[in-house]
Amino acid sequence: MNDWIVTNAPILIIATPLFAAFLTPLVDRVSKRGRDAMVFVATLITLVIAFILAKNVFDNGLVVYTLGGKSVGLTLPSGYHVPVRIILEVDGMSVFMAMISTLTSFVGLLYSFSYIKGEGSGKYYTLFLMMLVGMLGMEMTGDLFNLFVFLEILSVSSAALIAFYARKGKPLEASIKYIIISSLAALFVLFAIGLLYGEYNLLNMGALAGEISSEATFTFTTQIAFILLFASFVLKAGAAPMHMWLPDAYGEAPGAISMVLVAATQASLYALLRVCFTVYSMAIDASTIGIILISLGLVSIFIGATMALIQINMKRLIGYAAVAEIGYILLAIGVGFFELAKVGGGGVISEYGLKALQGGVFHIFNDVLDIGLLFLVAGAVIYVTKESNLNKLGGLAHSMKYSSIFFIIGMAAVSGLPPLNGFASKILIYESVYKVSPITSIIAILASIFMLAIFVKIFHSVFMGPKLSEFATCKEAPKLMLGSMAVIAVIMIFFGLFPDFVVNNIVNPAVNALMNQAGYIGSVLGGV
Amino acid sequence: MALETTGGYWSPVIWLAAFIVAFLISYIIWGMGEKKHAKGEQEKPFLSGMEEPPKEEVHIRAENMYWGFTDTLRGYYDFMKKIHTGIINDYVLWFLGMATIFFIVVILPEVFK
Amino acid sequence: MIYNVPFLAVVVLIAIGAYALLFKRNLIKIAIGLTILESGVNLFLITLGYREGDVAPIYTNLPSGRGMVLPVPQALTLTSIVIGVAVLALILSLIIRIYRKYGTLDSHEMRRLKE
Amino acid sequence: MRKRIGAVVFLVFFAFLLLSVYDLHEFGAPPSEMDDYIIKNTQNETGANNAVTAVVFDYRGYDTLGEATILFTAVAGVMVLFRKGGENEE
Amino acid sequence: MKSEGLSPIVQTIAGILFPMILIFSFYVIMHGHLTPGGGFQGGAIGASAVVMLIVAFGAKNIEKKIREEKLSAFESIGGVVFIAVALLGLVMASTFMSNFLVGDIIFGKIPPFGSNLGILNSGGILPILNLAVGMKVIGGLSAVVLVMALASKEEKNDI
Repeated sequence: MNDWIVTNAPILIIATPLFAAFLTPLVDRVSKRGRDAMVFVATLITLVIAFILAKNVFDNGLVVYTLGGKSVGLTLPSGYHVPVRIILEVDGMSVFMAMISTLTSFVGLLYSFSYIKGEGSGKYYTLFLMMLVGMLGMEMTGDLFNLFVFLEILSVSSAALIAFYARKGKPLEASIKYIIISSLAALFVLFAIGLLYGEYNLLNMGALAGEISSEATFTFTTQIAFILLFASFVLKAGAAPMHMWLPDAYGEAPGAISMVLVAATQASLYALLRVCFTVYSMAIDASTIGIILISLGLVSIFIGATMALIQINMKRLIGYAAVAEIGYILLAIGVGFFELAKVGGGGVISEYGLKALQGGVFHIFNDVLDIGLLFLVAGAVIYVTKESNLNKLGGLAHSMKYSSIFFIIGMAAVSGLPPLNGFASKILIYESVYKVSPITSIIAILASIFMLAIFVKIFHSVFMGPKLSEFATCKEAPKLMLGSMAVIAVIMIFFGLFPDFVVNNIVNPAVNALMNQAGYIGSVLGGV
Repeated sequence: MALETTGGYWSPVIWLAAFIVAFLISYIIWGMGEKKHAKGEQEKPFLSGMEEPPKEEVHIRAENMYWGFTDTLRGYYDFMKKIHTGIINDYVLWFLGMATIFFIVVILPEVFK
Repeated sequence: MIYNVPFLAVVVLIAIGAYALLFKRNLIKIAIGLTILESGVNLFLITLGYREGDVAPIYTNLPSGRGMVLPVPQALTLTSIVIGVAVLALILSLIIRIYRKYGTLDSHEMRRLKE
Repeated sequence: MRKRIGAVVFLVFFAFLLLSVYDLHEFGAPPSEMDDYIIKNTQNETGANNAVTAVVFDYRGYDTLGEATILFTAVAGVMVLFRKGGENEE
Repeated sequence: MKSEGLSPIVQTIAGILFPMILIFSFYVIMHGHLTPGGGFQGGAIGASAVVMLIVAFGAKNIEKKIREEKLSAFESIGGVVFIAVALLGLVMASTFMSNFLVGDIIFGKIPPFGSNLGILNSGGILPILNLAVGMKVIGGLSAVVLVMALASKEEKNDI
């Protein structure tokens, strides 16, 4: 039984929430409590499977799963040289992202139980599970077209959830902007997949990488396809100057969804990394791509931090801060890619290039946790006061003591104050970026200080000051909300106090998986 | 117990120890201060003899918090507000524009090589 | 290559859709543009699988001596069409709700969220 | 101003796309390693005469699951948008 | 009643055509593994039958007969069947989604290689999945159209 679960974990992790999502409307007709229990159990099982899978992958390396094949490991049909069926390929990076997705979804679900009330809650949980399915599907798959399908699942469910409070009007606007932009990006992804298919008659990422990395079959069309994929995923990851949809969407989504959306954005970032590092790797002009990533990161940090300063809507402000955080990740990844390009495919990457990649990948997790916690607190404030305008809020620390403590933790982490997790990843990024370009590093540090100023602004205007008469009756947020915030806060403090443990055990396998293109190809095509 | 970075290492435990030491020192210094503190008149602000307005009115609202900063950078912020139009067509234009820039930067050198 | 005219037609179709997304202000027209773009991509997938002189990949009553076109692009197109329908349904219902809330379909007036 | 930038971007972008498809394989003669296997083995592996259905539900059945999911998601989304009540939420 | 829907002629013909279209849709679904068509195509045909009724009789009247929640539940059942069959592949054979019915009694015949007339009793899990997807598409598309039609009726008193 145990072996069976370990072997089939790559598909069970997707099938469980999917099955629960299909069952939700049926159970919802019978009993609301039963539905809540089922959704909770399904998400919990998914979380557990994610950790089982992670342990398996960290111990035994890359795991493949051939869907519908005669056996799980039979990636190529017997006696044939190209993969035909859809293959799930789970490496260190995939499980790293899967842990992020399942964890945030689990916490977000706990939060939603007390946040979402009234009509439509059944559909809410269906869509919520679909978001989880979309993220996990993107992260587990080894097939490009499959990636597109799950990208669309993620987009559609996110768009529907952003517009959940449709009566307010603004969520509708955010939602339609989000869905148009993301389906446009997804269509260009599909076009690029078509180009690759027409060129190589392959859809599997490992097999494609094998074809692309040989000089003879690398063509002009392949390059165009790369740019289309790159631009689309950068857009979906929310890098400036294509970030405009992101504050809209984050700002108007219901409480927990904002946090899960951060993880969803990181899933697109994962797709970007997969395309850059695994599918194309050194076939394209990697140093140029590295410089593009660095400049995108820099612009994102700058625009995100400065624009956040003038916002007066609380969640929109945090959304701009999220843009800046994405910038840090792109900056670090860009430096890593740039360094990787110097040594080509085979050589050993320089020390600081490796550290930059570690910092970037570690920061993906930290970004979700930090920004997620802030969104949860902001959601609780909105839940209690029904107000998100910073000019009207004030003095809530009198009634919401715990929430304000969680906000301080999140604020300190997101602006990189020691000893929290944000500092651990940011110092890796600063120091390694400094080796490549000192001025970039200094701008990044300054922007981090800027972020502290921004969040002091929120803290001052929401929690500080005298108790206002309009919020006199406000109480502390419900216990379940505080509990879910506490879960995130505890993880953040753990990551902050033991960064070496996290980097060695979770981040390093992910970074190694990113750089190990040959292993990824070999797992599909068999011992290259 | 230490995270290796490019230039050295980062250890939260050492940091915490240093923090506690610094906290203790500052606590001792604080403890050496004036013990007697008269409550009452001393706490009220002196506003040239005017009445002190109620606290609700003194609370600085979010919009005014970094007024000096944003006013100095007004040119930059006006430009930023101008490009953040909120029109969906412009979002599409940014996407296609950036994709075109990527095309030009990455592919044109290859074409003319 | 003159043989690649169908591919060029695909790009033209995509360009028409992108034109609507870029320059049309009416939300319905934007949705139509997205649909045209999607049709272009679907057409692209279908044309990728075409082999000259071959028939549909079905063995039932297959004319003897004829080859088959590639089946995978057809399957991909099917998937992509259904995805398109789903997205379009969502976009149209959003547009209905927006029209009711904002009283306009003009994308230049739908900008309560900016800066 | 906006229109001019838009026109330039539009033209350059689609010039690149045109170049890419121009460079693609000749129309009517695609490479077909993967598909040839499917055409040859559809009948004995899946027992279906229709190769497209075999691809849709067997070889790439997982995609179809995703696609059914997306339809389901969209229906749920439309129903959320038009749900009754919800006047006094948030 | 009079204000909703089209003229009695249209309503009568729609009533006659409705079962025919459903049968045709069922045919397309069940022959998906033999002839062009399949779950999606047949499902779309079936959904169009429901849409025809909605157009002919008006959304309000249809809603009295079938609530959209029922259609949505129908769709859910389709999805559950699909994923259950896929999971059965995991239990009965080796992997998720594997075609474990080939060579079995139900739908298990393997047709002779090359051109043939087609055997309905072939295809393994394909016909079952076709049916599941057909249910999903009929339920889903008609639910969407019904909800949107109802919503556009409500418009006047909601602005």
